[in-house]
Parts: sequence; C-alpha cells; structure tokens
Amino acid sequence: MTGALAIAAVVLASASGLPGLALWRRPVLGQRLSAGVLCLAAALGIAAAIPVLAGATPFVLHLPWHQPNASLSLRLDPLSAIFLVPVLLVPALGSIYGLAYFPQEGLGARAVRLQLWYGLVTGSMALVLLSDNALLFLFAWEVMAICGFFLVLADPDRKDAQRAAWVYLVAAHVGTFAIFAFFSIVGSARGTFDFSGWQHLGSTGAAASWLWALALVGFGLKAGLVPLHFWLPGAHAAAPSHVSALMSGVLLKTGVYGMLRATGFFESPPASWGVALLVLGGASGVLGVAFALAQHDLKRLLAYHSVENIGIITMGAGLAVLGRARGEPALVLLGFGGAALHVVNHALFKSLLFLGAGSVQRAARTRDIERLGGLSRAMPWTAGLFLVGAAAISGLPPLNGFVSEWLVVMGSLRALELPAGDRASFAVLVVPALALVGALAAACFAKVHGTVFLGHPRTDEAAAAHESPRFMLVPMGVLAAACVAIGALPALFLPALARGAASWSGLPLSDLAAPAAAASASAGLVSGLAVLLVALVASLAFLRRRVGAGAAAGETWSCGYGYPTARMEYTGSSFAQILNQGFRRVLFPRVRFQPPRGPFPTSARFSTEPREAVLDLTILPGIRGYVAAASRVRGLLAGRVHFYALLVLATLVFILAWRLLWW
Amino acid sequence: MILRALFQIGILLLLPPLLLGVVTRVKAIVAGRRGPPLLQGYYDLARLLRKGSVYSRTTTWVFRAGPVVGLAAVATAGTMLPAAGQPAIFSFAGDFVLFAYLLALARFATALAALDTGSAFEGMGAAREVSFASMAEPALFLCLVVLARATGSLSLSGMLGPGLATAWSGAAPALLLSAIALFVVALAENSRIPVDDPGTHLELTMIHEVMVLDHSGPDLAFILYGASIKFFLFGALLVRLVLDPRVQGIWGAEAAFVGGLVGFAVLVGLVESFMARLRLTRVPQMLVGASVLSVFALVLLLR
Amino acid sequence: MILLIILVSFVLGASAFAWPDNRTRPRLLLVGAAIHLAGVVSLWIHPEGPVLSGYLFLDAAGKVVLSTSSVLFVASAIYAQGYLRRRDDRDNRIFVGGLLVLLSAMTTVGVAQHLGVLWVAVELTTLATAPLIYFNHNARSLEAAWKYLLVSSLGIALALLGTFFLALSGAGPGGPKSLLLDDLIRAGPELSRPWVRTAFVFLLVGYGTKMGLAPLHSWKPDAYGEAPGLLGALMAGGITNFAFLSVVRVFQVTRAAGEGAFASDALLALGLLSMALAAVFMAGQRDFKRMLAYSSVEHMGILAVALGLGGTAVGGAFYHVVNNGLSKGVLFLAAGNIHRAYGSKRTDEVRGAIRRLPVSGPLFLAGFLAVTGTPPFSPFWSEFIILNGAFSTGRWVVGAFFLLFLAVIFIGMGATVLHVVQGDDRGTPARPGFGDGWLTAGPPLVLLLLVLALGLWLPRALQGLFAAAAHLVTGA
Amino acid sequence: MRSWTDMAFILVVVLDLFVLASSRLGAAIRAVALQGALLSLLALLLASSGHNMGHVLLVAGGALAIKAILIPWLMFRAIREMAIRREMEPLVGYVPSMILGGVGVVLAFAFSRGLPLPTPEMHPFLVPTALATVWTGLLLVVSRRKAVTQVLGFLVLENGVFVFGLLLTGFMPVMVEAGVLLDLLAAVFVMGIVMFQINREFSSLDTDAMSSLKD
Repeated sequence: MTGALAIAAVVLASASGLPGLALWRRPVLGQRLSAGVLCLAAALGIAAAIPVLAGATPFVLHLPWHQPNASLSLRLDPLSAIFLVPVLLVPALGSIYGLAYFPQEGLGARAVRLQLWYGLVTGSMALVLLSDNALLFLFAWEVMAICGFFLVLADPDRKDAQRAAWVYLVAAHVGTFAIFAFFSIVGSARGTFDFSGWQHLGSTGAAASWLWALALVGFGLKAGLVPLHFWLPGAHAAAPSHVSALMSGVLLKTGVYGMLRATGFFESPPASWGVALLVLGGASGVLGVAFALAQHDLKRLLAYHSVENIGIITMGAGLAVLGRARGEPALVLLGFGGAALHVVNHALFKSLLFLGAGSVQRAARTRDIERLGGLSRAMPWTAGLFLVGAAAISGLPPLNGFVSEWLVVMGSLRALELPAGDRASFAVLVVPALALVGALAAACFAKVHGTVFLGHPRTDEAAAAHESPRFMLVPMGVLAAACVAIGALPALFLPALARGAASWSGLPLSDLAAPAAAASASAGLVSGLAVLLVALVASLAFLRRRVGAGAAAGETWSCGYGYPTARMEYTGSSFAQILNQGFRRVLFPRVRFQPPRGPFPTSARFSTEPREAVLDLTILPGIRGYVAAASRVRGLLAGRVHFYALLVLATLVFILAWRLLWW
Repeated sequence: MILRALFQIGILLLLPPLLLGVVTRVKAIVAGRRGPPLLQGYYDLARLLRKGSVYSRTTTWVFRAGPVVGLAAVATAGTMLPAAGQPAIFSFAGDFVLFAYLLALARFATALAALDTGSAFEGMGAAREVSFASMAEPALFLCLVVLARATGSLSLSGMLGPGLATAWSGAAPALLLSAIALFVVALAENSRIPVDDPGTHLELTMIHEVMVLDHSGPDLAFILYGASIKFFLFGALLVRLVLDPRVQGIWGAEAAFVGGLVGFAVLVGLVESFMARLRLTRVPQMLVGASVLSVFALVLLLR
Repeated sequence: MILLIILVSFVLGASAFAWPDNRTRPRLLLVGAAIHLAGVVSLWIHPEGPVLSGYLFLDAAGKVVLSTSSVLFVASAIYAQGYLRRRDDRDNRIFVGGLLVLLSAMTTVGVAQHLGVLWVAVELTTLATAPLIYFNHNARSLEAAWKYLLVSSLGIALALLGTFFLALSGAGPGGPKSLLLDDLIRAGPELSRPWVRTAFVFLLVGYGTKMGLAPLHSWKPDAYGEAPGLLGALMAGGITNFAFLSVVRVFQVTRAAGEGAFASDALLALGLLSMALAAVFMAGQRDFKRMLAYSSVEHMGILAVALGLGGTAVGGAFYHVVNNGLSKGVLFLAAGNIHRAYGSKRTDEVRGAIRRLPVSGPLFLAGFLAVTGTPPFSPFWSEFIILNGAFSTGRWVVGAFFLLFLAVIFIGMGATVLHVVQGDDRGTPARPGFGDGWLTAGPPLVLLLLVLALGLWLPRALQGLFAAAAHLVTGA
Repeated sequence: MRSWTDMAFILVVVLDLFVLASSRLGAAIRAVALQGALLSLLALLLASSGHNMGHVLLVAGGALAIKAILIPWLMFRAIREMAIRREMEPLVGYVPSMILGGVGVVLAFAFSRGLPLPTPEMHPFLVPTALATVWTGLLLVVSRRKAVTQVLGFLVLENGVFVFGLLLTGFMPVMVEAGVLLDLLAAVFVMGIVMFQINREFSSLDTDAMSSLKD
C-alpha cells in the first residue's frame, strides 16, 4: 500500500505538466489541473511517508530493469521518508503559487514548458529518494539536474538566466561524475549496484577516505557546500520564484540526502570524516551568511542563506558521524535529528521566503532591495508572512528554525561528555559557530525585512506595489503555519527523527530511545516557554492598549531635520557595512567610489558590487586561462596536410619504438 | 517552593530599574554630582506609562509590536535564569540556548521597529546593534560552554548551581577568563561604555539609544524596562558565576545575590566613569577579543 | 542474404550513375535503405551461416555495427529526400551513387571474416566517401576532400602492410597461411609474435586513422566540417564505427596470439589521448560542425579505451557503438539543418536556433545532452559500464582521466551548443526556405527517440548481442 | 640468378634515395616508373617452383602495366597540363631528405634482422627493401608541398607494400595482389581526379594554398 502510494506519487508528479500541455487551448483549466495533479501526487507521497515515519516497516520493491547492472529497486525507509515530505510538499505549494505567479494564460508556451519540467523535477527528486539501486539513483539524479537546467532557463532570453543555467548544468554534471566514480568503485567492489548490498563497507584506511571524499564532493556540489556553492546563487536568483523555492528549498537537500545515504553505507565512519563535515559545515555556515550580508539582490541573498543553512545541516551530520565513530547514541540522535529536522525546516522557511521574494518582485518589478522599501503597507500579508520566514531562518524562538538549531547545539554539547583528552570533544566549537551564524542571519534578515518592507518606498515602482493574489498568499500561509507548528511542538517530531537516525546509523532504536526521551522532555519545555512567550506578548499587548494617553501621528524624528525623504533612509548596504567590512577578506567586493571633491562638490557616488569569490575570482579566470591555452595549442596545427601526414608517421614510429625496440 | 518562585519572579520584575539607578548614581558621585534618586527609574516608567505617544506616519504594526515582543522575550528569558541559590523556574538541558535566542528575538524586534520608522539614524542604530551583537554572541555561547564543561551540566540552573563550587576549585583560571569575557559581553549587550554611551546626546555616536528615538510614552517605557531586565539578567549571570558558590544559608544566598547585583551595577558605573567610549571601529576588536579569551578558557578545559 | 544486401546496394549505386532524372534519383536511396534494413532484420530473425567459404559471416560484433548503420542509413536516406530537393541546383548523381556504394562497402566491412576482404572493403569506403565530401564543389570542400583522401589512403596503405605482416606471421611451417579470422584465432600462439605485434601497430595506425583516433584524427574536423550533414552523420555514426570493428578484428587476433597486453596498452594510450585532444580542441570552438568532429574523436577514444580495458568494458563498447552511432546521427543531421538555415556554421553568426528551428534547435541541444552521457539517454549507460570496467579492474588512473576528460568536454561542447541554440536570432544571417521540414527534422527526431528508448529500456536481445560480441573479443 | 635479385633489390633502394633527392618532377616520375618495372621483374625472379605461374605472371604483368606504364603516363600528363616542372622549396630540403632516407635504409636493414622470417627460403633483402621504400614514401608525403609529389610519395609507399606482398604470393596470391593493384589503381585514380579539381580551384597544385580549414 505504501509502495503503491509512493510509486503513484512519483508517476503523477512526473506527469503533472501534461494536463497543461493537453489543455493548451484552455490555459486556466489546464494549469489548475496540472497543479491539482501535483498536489495529489504530493498528498499520496506524504501519505506513504507518514506511516514509515510512524514506525511501519519500510517499503521495499525490487523489479528488474533492462539495463546492465540496473534494477528498479525502491525503498522507502525513515531516512527517505523524512526527505520525501518536504520534497513533495514544497513543489505542490509552488505549483499553486505558480497559478498566479506564472500563469499559463498570459505566458503560454513558456508556462507549459515550465510546468512540464516542474513536474518532472519533482518526480525525479522523489525517485532519487526512493531509489535503492545506484544506477536508478544516478538516472533520477541526472534527470533532476537537467530539469533544473530548464527550470532556471524558464525565461530563455535573459542573459543572466542563460549564464546561471549553464553554470548550474556544468556543476551538476561534473558533480555527477564524482558520484559516478563513487558508485562505480563501490559497485564493482561489491558486485552489485543495489544499495541493499552495499551495507557495512569497510571504512578504515586512506582508500576508504578517498572514496568517501568522492561522495562528499559529488553530493556537496549539489548541496552547495562552500567552496562548491558557486553555481547556486546565480541559478536560484535567475529562476522564477516558485522554482527558486523548489531548488533552494528541496533540490539542494537531495545533495544532503546523498551525503547521508553514502555515509550510511560505511560500517563505522572514522571520526575524521565527522570532523571534515564539521569544518565544511562551519565554513559554509559562516561564509554563506557573510556572502549573503553583502548582497543587494533579494534572491541572491536568499540563495546564499541556503549555503548557510546547508552548513548548519552539515554540522549536524558531522556530529552524527562523530557519534557513530565514538559509539555515542546521543550524538547520533541529536546530530542527525538536528540535521534532518533542519532539512525540513529550511525547506519550509526558505520556500516561504522565496515565494515572498517572488511576490515582491512581481509587485515592484525589481529584486534589488535598494530600490524597494515600505512594501508592508501595500502588501501586508506578504510582509507578515515574510517576517515569519525571516524570524524562522534566523533561528529565533518560538519558530521551527530555533528547534533544529537547538538540537544541533545540544548534539555538539554532548561532545563535552567524551572522556578528557578526546580531540573529538572540540566538536563543541560548533556551538559558537552556530551562535555566530544565527546572529549574523538575524542581522541579515533585519536588513532584508527592514529595507524591503519597512520605512519609505525608495522608488515609484515600490510605491505603486500592490498585494499579490490569493493563490500566491495561501501557499505562503501554509508554509508559515508549518513553521509555527514545528516551532511550537518540536517534541512531536522526535520519534520520527529517532527512527530516521536508527535507519541511517544502523543503531538499534532502543539505543536511541534514552537520548530521544531526554531531548523530548527538553523540547516539551521549549514548547511550554513558547506558550509563555506568546501569552506574555498577548498580555503585554493588552496592557499596552490600556495604558497611556492616546496616540498622535507625526513625522519620523530625524534629529531636527524637517523634510526627510526616502533617499535619506538607511540602505541595506549601509546596514550591513560594519559586518561586510569584517568579512572583506572573503568577499572581494568591487568598490566604485567617486569622492566629493573641492569646496563645492557637485557629484559623488559610492557603490559596491559583491562578487562571487569562487566563481568570479577562481573558476572563471581558470576557465578563461584554459581556453586561451587551448587555442594556443590549436594554433600549432595550422591545417597543413603535410603536418597531418607527419602525425600519422610519427604515431607509427612512436608506437613501434615504444614496444618493438624493447623485446 | 512557591515562595521561592514568587521571590524569583519578584526579583526579576522589580529589581532591574533599581540597578540602572545605582549605575547612574555611581557615575554621578564619581563626577562629583549628587545625581538623580536611586528610584528614578521607577518614576520614569510610571510617568511614561501615563503619557500619550506619537507615531510616525511611516510606521506600521511592526513598530508597535517591537517594544511588546522585546519586553516579553526578555522576561521569558528571565524565567530560565536561576536567581539566588536555587534553580530557575524553568530548567532543562539546553535552556541557555533558548535564553540567548530569546534575547536575540528581543533585539530583532527592536531593530525591525527602528527600521520601520524609515529614519537614517534609527537604521544606523539598528545596524550597529545587530552587528555588534553578532560579534558578542559567540563569546556569550563560549562562556556558557565553558560553564557546561566545568560543571557537567547543560542547563543554566545546573551550570550556576552547586556544581560550580567544585568547578571553581578545579578550573578557576578558565572560569575567571570566561567571567571576564562575560563581563565584556554584558557591557556590549547592554550598550554600556566603552561600547555605547547611554548618556550621549549625539545621535551619530549612539547605538541602542538612537534605535529607540521614535518610541514615546508607554512604548518607551516597555523598552526601558526591557533594557533594565536585560541588564539584570547579565548581572545575575555574572553574580551567580562569581559569587554564588561561596555563600550558604537560608536567606543568605538571596541577600548575597542582591548585594552582588548591586556590586555589579557599581562596577559598571565605575567602568563608565573611568573609561572613554571606544571608537566604533575598535568595538569589534574588543568583542572578538572576548571570544578569543573564552576560546582559550574552553581549550584549558578540553585539553 | 548477406550477399544479396551487399549486391543490391552496389547495383543500386551503379544504377544511380545511370539514372537520368536528378529529381527522382534520391528515391533510389530510399529503396536501398529499405532493402538494407529489411535484409538486416531478416538476418536478425533467421541468422545465416558463413557464406563464400567463410569469408563473409555476420557475427555478433558485426551485427551490432551493421544494425546501427542500417538504421542510421534509413534516417539519412529520408533526410536526403528533403536535403537534395532543396539542393536541386546540384547534380546528385555522384552523391546518390556514392552513398549507395558506401552502404555496400560498409556492409562488407561488417560481415567480412577475412582480413583481406575487410581491408578491401574499408578501402572502398574511403574511395566512396571522398567525392561525397566534395559535394558542395567549393574550395573548402575540395581541401577537405583532399586531406581526407590523402590521410586516409596513408592509413589504408599502412593497414595493408599490417595485413601482410599478419599474413606472414602465420606463414611459417604449421601456420594457418590464411587471413581468415577463425584460422588466425585458432592458430593463436603458433603465430609469429614479433610479426603479430608489428602487424598490430600498423593495423592500429591504419584503421585508427580511419576511426579518427588522435593524433590520426587530423582529417576529421576538416571533412566533417565541410561535408553535408547527412554524410557527417554516416561518417561519424557509420564509417568510424566500422573502422572500430576492424580494430576489434585485429585485436581478436592479437589477443589470441598472446600480445593482448601490449595491444590493450596501446589502445588505452590512443583512446585517452583522443579524449584529451577533444577536451583541448573543443574549448572555445567556434565552428559547431568541427566541434562535432572532435566529439567523434572523443567517442572513438572512448571505444578504444573500452576495448583496451577489456573485461566488462568491452560489452559497454559495443553498447556505445550503437549509442554513438545514433546520437551522432541526431547531432549531425540537426547541425546540418542549422547550418543551412543560417548559411553559416560559425558561432559568432549563429544563435537562437531554437527559435528559428523549433525542432532542430532543441534536437541539437538534446543530442548534445545525449552524446555527453546524460540520462535518460542511452550513452549514459554505456559510458557507465566502461567507467565501471576501469574501476573494477583497478585502473584508477584511467578511470580518473576518463572522467576528467568527459567533464572538460562537456563544458567545452556545451558552451558552443548553448551559444548556437540560445538567444535571439535577429541580426543573424538568414536563408529563407530552409526551415524545419518533416523530411529534414523528422529523421533526427526519430533517432533521438531511439536513443531515449534505449536509455529507458534496453531490449534483452540487444543485451544478449552485446554480451555475445564481447565474448568474441574477450573470450569470456 | 641470386645476384640478379640482389641487384634488383639494391636498385629499388637506390631509386628511393634518388626520388628523395630529385628536384625535377619528370626525373622523379621516371624513377618511380623504373621502380615499378623492377618490381615486376622481382615478382618473376622470386617465383619459385612452388608458385602458381599464372598468378606470378598476372602480378608481374599487372605491376608492369600499372606501376611502370599507366600511372607514370598519367602523372606526366598531369604535370604537362598543369605546367609544373619541379618541386619548389620542399618543407624538408633535398639533402636532409636524403639523409633521413639513408637513416631509414640503415634502420630497415638493422631492424629486419630482428623479425624472423617464417619462410626461411625468402630473400634476405626483401623485408628491408620493403620497409625502406615504405619509409621513403612516407617521407615524400610528409615533406613535399605539391600535390603531385605527394601522390608520387604515395606511389613509392605502395611500391614498398608491393615488395612486401611478394613474400606472400606463395600462399595467398589472389587476395593480396588484387588488394595492391586495386588500392593503387583506385587511390591514384581518385587522387588524380581530385588533383585536377585542385588545379582548377586554386590554380596551383601547391597544397600550402589549402590550409584554410583549421581551428
């Protein structure tokens, strides 16, 4: 039954673009049907995942497939199920959002194409999670990557979209090669390509570490770990917003899933792998948010926050690996639980934020936050829902982001209980790293929300903005509600996380029960305090209405200046300036500064443009250098037929000399 | 039991404005003035609560929610902090994370309220507040981790509880280092000199004060009250860390706690009197320095 | 049946020269293609034993290549109807006749079990192709034809010498004194090893030139760049595959004689060199047809690597022969359409092909994805098998370089392809009347669907065929 | 008898060197024609009792007709019509070409000792002569600019292959000789056609004019 539901979800989701294509002439109906099919697929898939998360036996299916080494093997275990829920939920909500945001009625073929890829990417993501065969996994993985390419290219004439899509495609394809190698090596060592035959891989020795590093690179590239994140900001910014929500919210998570799955194959991963994950995660967390702070483009900024959150997730995963290396169930539970819950949470609030960004972009026709402002008057719902997402991603209680970060922190504190002298106890440094990341994220989202929604509109477009239609608001509302629900009742989700941790680590569930119960008790108090906080806010708000002597309206106090204009507002760049200054060694911003000169300066300007340190400063110059070198090599073959003949002669002589002289 | 809980809530809600009064009085005495009465803070609050308020036409509900959420968050955080010689009202493993994040929530709400006015000055204040806070945050957490390591407990009540006495005998250098770091963090978080000057009248140099320029009447009262509670919280943290383990007795602990808090206020007042405000660009150095100190403390323990 | 196929194509080719009407002559291609396909299908259903005292026999390896080429030829023949109708101005006598003779010669290569016959047939393919390259009758195509002819003839002459060496190796007392594959393989260790080794070098260089392995590939970009799209498809997807088959035949003998290790090393070296060369020459390539030529060099390299790796990779090689043949068909036919619609094949003049050619543009893109081993297209599978062959035999370095080159090639090729298909086609040279038509856009579309279908579901019969073909080579 | 054969082989090698050194096209073509005639003679000389005389005659006659008469005649016609007399500035000069050719001859004689002949009754000069001639042909193709000279080089190359083929006439006459003759005939024939086209298109047979196709 579970299996049938899961398979139906994959098939329906993959085919969900077809109604839009079939009902070409009735665009409204067609698109609604498409969205409906996708929502149905999501409902079925989630219905399949929930029993597994609640303790039902995992669903396993093994069918032959007429390709060498491949089989249509599916498995829905708790690890897959945890990922499956957001992977289906977010696209389904996105498709509803798309009804108004990317209407087939107005956009015609572009929307139809988008829906086809959108459905297919959802189906292939679900298939990635369900695959129990390496080749089926790779197959779904690459289809997913290709779909992503076409999704980013939804507006094929835009240069930035072309570039971003291309960079994305290259990153996805090259990353796949690392996975290719990983699967190939493991598969040929094990003689089977079914994951079920890949358990208990030996993990000692340098060879195992190199092997694992292959998986780390391949999946880390998809997940966007620093320094492999370079493709991500461009792609997520260029895509339409519900696509960005899908890519940033859930597509990245397939990388996390792969990383977890691959690590899970190994018998007992050494502590060094955990440390590697912690370091990479910490770097991603801090640098991701540092890059984000410097951005002016709302969606690029959000994309960099995905790097940050992937960092948090990776830190959790690192703790879990450390826990397995040291045989500490509490570390495994809290690390894995934090990572997995953050996967879900990030999917929720990041999608919410991207949908909000899309709403803003649609209303004000720009993504540049310096050209926005004061939108909360015109679009109160969008502003309010965006604020929920902003608070959640900053890890503020009582929302869901806090809960998962809290679990990761709790996990790393468990490292303190390791015996004295165990270097693994330095994993506790995750705590300050997370604190820094959380505080920086809060700073960044204060900047974003303040600059975009609060204050005065900075341009006429921003002033003329209007609220988005209901089809766009309802999905955001659902996501916000989910953020609140998880934040309020974290204890509810711990059993499922414990099952996931058990299925990932191979530890018996009973070993994980004790730490899970402890965490659950604490989480209950977190809920209690959340209630207290809400109650306090409510009663203080009530009190606030009762005291005081009326209210008057006036101008903003500008230290005595009577005519403040929007141009005098603090900009987002100014807001982040102090922190950007602190991170200037990794940001490499391009600064254009024309200082005021003379006693009566006429014009002065100052602008900074953030650059992508890895892509713009490392990879692209490298590629340009390679192309230049390649064309120099090509120049050597000037097209002369003598030279062609000489090559033949030389090859003959060389091969003859190579072996014949040595017999 | 109930009595103690009441005492805790009472001390949390009633004591804070007094502490700020102590600081002001100390500064006045050092400067050779008489200064306002110790209870001036309470008078101010009472007066502000009766007044009307002016709202900029630019602002929205975010502006009005700021003080409410800020105060509620700080007060909620207070329930997790153990007052004198006893555990807090709410205590669980990892509560200090919630404690710190609730303070962050208060900051976030205040910063957004400031940005809601659209004023350049308040934006500037908000920017400085969140920037410096994000530099102080790792130091705060590191101090708490040091405590956790030293006492083997993961809740604030446990960290600052009976285990601390043995910890002082075993790991005094580390605890001392982290106490210093925590004091720096307390100064920064509460916008005291040398990070910020609460008494200044030049908006360009202000941090916290400039952020709340537009708040008036009861809103301002909420903010001031919240700020004083926050000051109290950091003071209580330090007092428990340094003083508490050495004091026994039924009510002796309470007396010592209150006395310690007053001492903390005096210390802050003295610092404010004898130090100049740092240039803004020097502030990050100080905060990073605090983090480095506490990392050092942690390494001492992990070694 | 084998003889019938060869003869019918040849006779049709000969009659094309005599056919008077320029407009109806291309239909001979359809007839030839249909008969050929029917013949191949009947050989699938009723396998035929050796004919002409064992000189001709369709074994598994030959069947793989021949079937692929038959399908490709049908597609090309249909495409030719549309293509030649638009090139009404030009006498297509030589073109049609040459194509049919080429088909006949290719078929002979596929079924030859005698290395002499094999050599004669390969020579014939060269001779039949050279005039076809010159179809456009301009200086550039002439230059390409000359280079093709000269370099190929050089290779062919070396191959002849190699064939003699091989014959000599078995000429000793008790030797087979024969060039029949079976005799040579059976004699195996009794062959004179130094002669076999020398023969292998000459034959590898000779047939390698025909395959276009680096650095023997030099004729390829010129010839593919100037030849009409459908000839490019037949060369890249047909002739080169048959050349590979010839190398396979030689390898079979060499291996039987106990020189397999040396032969494998040489194949690996040339194969990886071909991939590396493609990686260098595709970067920043501004001519999309030349780019396809380098892609062909790359894929011949992949085949050589697979053959050199041995073991399971050889089965992958035969799978890849099919995939390469079909996807090269897609790419060259689509590229031909784009070339004609713009009158240019330079990327600085061609962009926005998706807009101007709503079928061929996307096909070019899809063909690129297919040929670079992206699922759901079938080359993904064969490349994975070959890679797997590298890793499972512990050839880490080969596997690593294989992946590295694939990655660089993907980037280089993709940049060019995307430049061609994306963007705004306004302001680019236009040739009205050269849009997508059923006859020119349909065949590559069908080929792509075949590649897709194979990627989703590989029929058991084909799987068995690849295994049988690999068995011929590896004996396991 | 044996010394005649020796002489013929040596003459073939000397002609190789002569073609390499010759700047005059006419002389080179004549040399190649003479080489063809010598090959035809060698086919007869090497025939032993085991050979099928019919095949031997066919091979010898074919070689004489094609290599010594038909192709040289075609080449002469070509250079007459295109009015070319000499190879201008070869890529590799005449002296270096000769030296390279000499090195090739030495290597070929040294090298072929290592290749044991499966049929010991064969003449010891055969293999080195064949290799040296092949080498000469390759050198000519690589180092000469004119299309005609390249074709000439190709002819010399084929002559070398033919010499080698004489080894095999004993046991597989039909296939091999047919191969040689077919190849030569067809290749040179097609090349000749292309050559005329080149002359028409580029008004020269200088292949340097043909280097517009490059990356």
